[in-house]
Amino acid sequence: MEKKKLVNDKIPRKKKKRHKVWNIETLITISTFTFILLAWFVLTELEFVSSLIMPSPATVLQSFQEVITTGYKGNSLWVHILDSMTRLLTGYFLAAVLGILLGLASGYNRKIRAVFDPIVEFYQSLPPLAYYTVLIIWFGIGDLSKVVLLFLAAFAPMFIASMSGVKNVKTEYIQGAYNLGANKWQTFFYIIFPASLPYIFTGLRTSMVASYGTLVAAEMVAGVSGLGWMVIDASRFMRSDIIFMGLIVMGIISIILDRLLRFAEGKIVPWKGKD
Amino acid sequence: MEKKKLVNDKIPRKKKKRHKVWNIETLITISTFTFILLAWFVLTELEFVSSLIMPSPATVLQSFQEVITTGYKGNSLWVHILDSMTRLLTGYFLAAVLGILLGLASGYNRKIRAVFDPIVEFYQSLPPLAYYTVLIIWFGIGDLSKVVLLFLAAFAPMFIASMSGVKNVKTEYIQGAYNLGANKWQTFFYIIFPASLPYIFTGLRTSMVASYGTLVAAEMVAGVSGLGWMVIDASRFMRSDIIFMGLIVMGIISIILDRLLRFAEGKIVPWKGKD
Amino acid sequence: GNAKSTGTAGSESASDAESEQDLPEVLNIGYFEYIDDSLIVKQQGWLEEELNQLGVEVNWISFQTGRDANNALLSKAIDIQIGIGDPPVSIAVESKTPYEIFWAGQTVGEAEALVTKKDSGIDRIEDLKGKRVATTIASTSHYSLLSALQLNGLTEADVQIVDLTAPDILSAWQRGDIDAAYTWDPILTEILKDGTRLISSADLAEQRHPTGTYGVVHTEFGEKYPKIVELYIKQLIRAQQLYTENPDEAAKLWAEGLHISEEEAAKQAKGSIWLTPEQQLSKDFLGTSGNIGNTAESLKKIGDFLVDQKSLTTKLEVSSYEAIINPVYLENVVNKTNN
Amino acid sequence: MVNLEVKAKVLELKDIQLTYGTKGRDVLALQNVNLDIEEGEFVSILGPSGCGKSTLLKIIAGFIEPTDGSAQIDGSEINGIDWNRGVVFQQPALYPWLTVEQNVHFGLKMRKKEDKETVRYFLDKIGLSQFMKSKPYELSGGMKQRAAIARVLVNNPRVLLMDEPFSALDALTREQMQNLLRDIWRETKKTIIFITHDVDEALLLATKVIVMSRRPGRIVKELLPTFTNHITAEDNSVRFTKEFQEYREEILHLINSQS
Amino acid sequence: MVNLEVKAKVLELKDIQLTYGTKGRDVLALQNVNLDIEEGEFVSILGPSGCGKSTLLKIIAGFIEPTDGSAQIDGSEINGIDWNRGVVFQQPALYPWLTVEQNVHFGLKMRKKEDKETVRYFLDKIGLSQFMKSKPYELSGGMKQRAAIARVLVNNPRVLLMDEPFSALDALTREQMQNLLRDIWRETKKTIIFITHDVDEALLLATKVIVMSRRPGRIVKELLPTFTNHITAEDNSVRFTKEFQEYREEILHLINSQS
Ligand SMILES: Nc1ncnc2c1ncn2[C@@H]1O[C@H](COP(=O)(O)OP(=O)(O)OP(=O)(O)O)[C@@H](O)[C@H]1O
Ligand SMILES: Nc1ncnc2c1ncn2[C@@H]1O[C@H](COP(=O)(O)OP(=O)(O)OP(=O)(O)O)[C@@H](O)[C@H]1O
Ligand SMILES: [Mg+2]
Ligand SMILES: [Mg+2]
Repeated sequence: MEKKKLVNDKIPRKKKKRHKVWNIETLITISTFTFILLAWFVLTELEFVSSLIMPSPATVLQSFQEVITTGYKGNSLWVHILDSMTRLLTGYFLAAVLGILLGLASGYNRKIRAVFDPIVEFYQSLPPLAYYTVLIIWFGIGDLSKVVLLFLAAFAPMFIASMSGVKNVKTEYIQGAYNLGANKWQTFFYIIFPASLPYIFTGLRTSMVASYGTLVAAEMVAGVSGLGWMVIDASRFMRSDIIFMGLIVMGIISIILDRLLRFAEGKIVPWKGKD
Repeated sequence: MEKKKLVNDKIPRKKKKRHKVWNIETLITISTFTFILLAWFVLTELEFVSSLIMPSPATVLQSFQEVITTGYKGNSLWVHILDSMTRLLTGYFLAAVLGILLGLASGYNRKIRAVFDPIVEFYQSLPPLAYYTVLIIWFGIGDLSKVVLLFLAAFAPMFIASMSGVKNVKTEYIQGAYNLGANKWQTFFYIIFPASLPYIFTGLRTSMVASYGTLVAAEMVAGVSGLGWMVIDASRFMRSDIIFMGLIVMGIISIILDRLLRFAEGKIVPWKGKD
Repeated sequence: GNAKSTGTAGSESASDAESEQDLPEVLNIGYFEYIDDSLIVKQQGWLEEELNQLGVEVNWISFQTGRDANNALLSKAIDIQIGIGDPPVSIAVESKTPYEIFWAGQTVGEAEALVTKKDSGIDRIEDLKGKRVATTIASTSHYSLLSALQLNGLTEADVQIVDLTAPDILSAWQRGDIDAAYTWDPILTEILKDGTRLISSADLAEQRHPTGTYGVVHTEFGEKYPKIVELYIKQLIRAQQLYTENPDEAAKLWAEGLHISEEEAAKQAKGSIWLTPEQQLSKDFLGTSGNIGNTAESLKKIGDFLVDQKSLTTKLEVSSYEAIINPVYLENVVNKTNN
Repeated sequence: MVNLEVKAKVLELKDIQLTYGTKGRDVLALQNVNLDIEEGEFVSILGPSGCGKSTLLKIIAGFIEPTDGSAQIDGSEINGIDWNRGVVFQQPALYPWLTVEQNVHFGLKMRKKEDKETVRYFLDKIGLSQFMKSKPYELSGGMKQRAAIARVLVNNPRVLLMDEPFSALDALTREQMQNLLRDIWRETKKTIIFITHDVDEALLLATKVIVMSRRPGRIVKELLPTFTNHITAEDNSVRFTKEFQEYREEILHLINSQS
Repeated sequence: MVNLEVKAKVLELKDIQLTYGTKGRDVLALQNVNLDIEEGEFVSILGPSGCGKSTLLKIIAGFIEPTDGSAQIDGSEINGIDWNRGVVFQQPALYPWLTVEQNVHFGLKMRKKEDKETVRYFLDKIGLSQFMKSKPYELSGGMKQRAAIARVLVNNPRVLLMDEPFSALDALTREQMQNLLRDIWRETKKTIIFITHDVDEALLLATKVIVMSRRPGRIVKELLPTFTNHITAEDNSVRFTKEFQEYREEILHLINSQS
């Protein structure tokens, strides 16, 4: 069996077998999480750590129920989620579109790169927390400055990934396109863009991470709603149960978003590893 | 000339020409920054914006000189830079090594992926600011928790990029390796790893961004030195000149780090776009 | 706020009659989530009651730090901020942020204190030499800590000051990373469970190092809409009255607003000293429009402190601090009610 | 404009030299290559592996510039890539995100000359009608090669540059492809430059056969066979003539003496 | 163990069927393929483009499992990839991060049989000594193919599986390669399975020629020529014998009648 297993991932197999293999992996994942939960349970129940430092699963579950039914500080959990998602996805979406376009353009054309790459290189290095103050002074304390922050966090990874994508496009693909009569723009849209898709999807995923990671920072200032705000607010009142609950909700949402991206990737880039 | 320009990036040209082209790009980059500086100068000098919102280049230059000669709050600028870099690079380096190894392993082996991918997916979504509190509880207020935070920020993008790298390795490369007698591990080290290098480098770059972006958050807690701390401290006292100075220093350092990574990429992955 | 320009634009020194026609569409008020008069006003919806009649919307925005409030005022995102401590105000004076103090409702009492671990062997402030003391930089506690050290013959350099937010102070405390902390409720109550109080802000106030919180208004807004400011002051006075007359009712409101228990709220409320309008207008605090009181002095003291610390660059004259104290609004309210 | 030749000279290579420079080690791939090609010629290039045939084709296609010498098309220096010099690569580089049909349609679409009819026609001719909707990675080696040929043929460029286009095809398919190409050439009077390793193929198709020397590649012989004019789909008996065999022997000898 | 045949049966394919399934459209690539190969046989597979030759080779190599039927090596089911069944791919997949020498050395290194001597020997035999330090993307098409062949030969596997290995080579180089392969086969008595489109090549090398039908691929004929035994580097005159021509005609006829 040994040798056969080795190549599982890369070689077409019979449907039946594949399905079974998938089940084993699901089992492993489930076991992993069960183990983590159990460790958590044991650590807190046996009071190895104080409940302030780490609340027990039971407490967290309880505050979960509470927040679901009565909400947190005037807003239901769904409102918090919705508010966060609106901000996040607005910033992320804009960053994705702009990051992909400018990244591809910069990968493709040296002159465009000469303008944007150093700027992105420069600003990407500026920690969001450091320039958030400046953003607030410029854009106020409303949703605008939050969205701008999330946008900026998501933009740089998207830009870098798209640019790398272009640089890794096979020379033959580009030569071939020109040779078949495609002009600059057509080559860009019909060849460079699809050929860069594997990189773009990697970018979309890391960029989601970057943007999501800034959510708390964004909602920290002058917030009244949002998951990030909820977690920060809870931390001020030492409600570690709410913190943990918030983190778990954020984790689950992020897994869903990531799965959606990966699903899209599978649909859109079926030739992965085959060119 | 038109058509020839189109393919500049992808086709070997005579050395002389290349060199000249490079100069044009450098010129563009220089112009871009000159333009930004000029805009900044004009905006602040003509008092379109108050000096509080945006300090003038002169003020910033002045505080720069000041901080270089007398330091900031007891430490010279070099100490701040050194402290930040030590923290950053320790976390980053560990994250790079572990992220690459686990990412590659997870891309390669479904079972390993089943364990780590969901965990990474889950934790990556947790904004550093949200779980930093927890890290402080676990690792204290010293450098350890800071390094752990920087590590965690850098790890996820590295992991994702390496995993994508493996998934994009040509099937033929892997089949070929087994076929020549490589075992599981050898295929991993001699084939999967080098073939994933273009992705790994993209990961190294985005991961540097992510880690750098967390520097301020990391140094916000119990800080007495570091660039991030300097910026945060200045922001509390509304010293926008120091904030801007700090941001510029951080930007320059990040450009240097990024250039080093790109230089390494050029040396290590010369076959980019050629396989 | 956006001006609703009805008729001619109001002149700089608008009389009551004129300003009635000239009102903003929205009033943005920044506040901190802790126990004070303003929270009663918010919970009761008094301001909304008054202003909605006039067609003005009220928008409450909570901040975590004085820095954020300062920035918000600077970007004109808020018109009024309530409960901001002296260090941020001193910083704003230095950086010429255009706002004025119109209210000095509370001074910090037992709500902030310096606490050491019970069995750390530290009994007196002098013992702190070489120890790790946590506080939140640029807060009232920070200033109080420095004052306490100075009063006991120590300087900042004699101790290791660790900059932590309140929740992080608790974590560091529990891990034993710090030997002492100067902080506020609710963390203060928490660490007092296994700690001893060395000195509190009430003690320091007695030794002429008071700290307090203020209501400030963006200068432009105050000049344009003095009536709104006065209206707000009236509600704050009403809240003070509610607290003195019916502390249980007030505790209930705070408990609701902060999601804590009523007992907790009642206890924490006792940590601050409330100042009546008359006290505020006295020599010890804001003073009167002709004769600015000691608040200017204590703000200068803090400002100078921060300069010594190299946090700020230049020591300013008292006059600069006097310039941002504007008791006129409060005087107008007091005079009107007295008449 | 100065010289008054009547017959249109499509391509003129003068003293072409090409050096690949990689990390200190320079490889001289082409040296002193001189070549004139007239409108409507069917040129076949033969030569030992690694002698610079593909490199020469890439210069004509405008993919690379010669290090020295001049390459002119219609009297003016070759200047980048142009669809009128359509290239079939040695290793088919089809786009994996497009179906076979879309790959073949690509050129027309780019030039805003959408024409599915023509695409279908050529797909049928190369025997891939059934695999129209397949992705390139679902094709066999020979099928990929045929799709790559169709992609360029559909585009109807003035000059066809083909780098070993039939090397992965079986005898029958190969003959069919040869006939297809010859018919297209006859009908449209295209100029075709065709690299092959099969001497018979070169003689059966070309009106000019060029034999190159071992690296650094130079042109050692130009021959002008006429067999292609006498061949029809039904009758290729010329290949059994003595003349054909003589040509064959000569070329084989030329190539084999390169070692 | 039940049957007591004396001659070692290396490979036994029984009723092999293979269907590629992609998005609803199933492609039946192989149907009812039965084939026995004995130790030391040199098997050549011929058949029209897209008929399933590469697919069959991949099954033998263990890259894919048949959808139905059984593929046995030495009496036990083929189970994944093994270096003892060394494959030369139809499209050379050299590792671009390794030099030519490192590529060729790869197998030995992996099997902890480092032996630069052998590597040099084969590099010399295939004529790439000069390009030892080059990267694969600096090679011409034919040079890549030769490097890919050397990579597998150096590894000295028991069974050699070659998918059109000589298709990009010029006549002379091709003949040299054929001689090299025949010599190796004679000396080491390897079992070789060799896909080609060149009927002459098949007859000049193989002891068993298999002709496959158009897709879905089935085996339509097995022939057992012996010409390879009479050929030396100096003398390949057997190809001009009548018998050779008859074989040739028969096979060509078989392939051509597949349309
Ligand atoms: N990965 C795949 N997915 C779907 N179909 C495939 C795949 N690989 C091959 N096929 C189909 O299987 C059939 C046989 O392909 P195979 O590569 O075995 O042909 P072949 O005989 O090697 O042809 P050639 O001589 O052109 O290389 C073809 O019709 C092809 O379209
Ligand atoms: N990108 C490159 N970098 C460096 N050297 C190269 C490059 N491409 C080709 N060469 C070298 O140039 C020479 C000619 O290569 P070319 O591809 O033109 O040969 P060819 O005649 O097409 O051979 P084949 O028949 O094997 O395809 C070879 O020696 C090769 O090693
Ligand atoms: Mg070639
Ligand atoms: Mg094949």
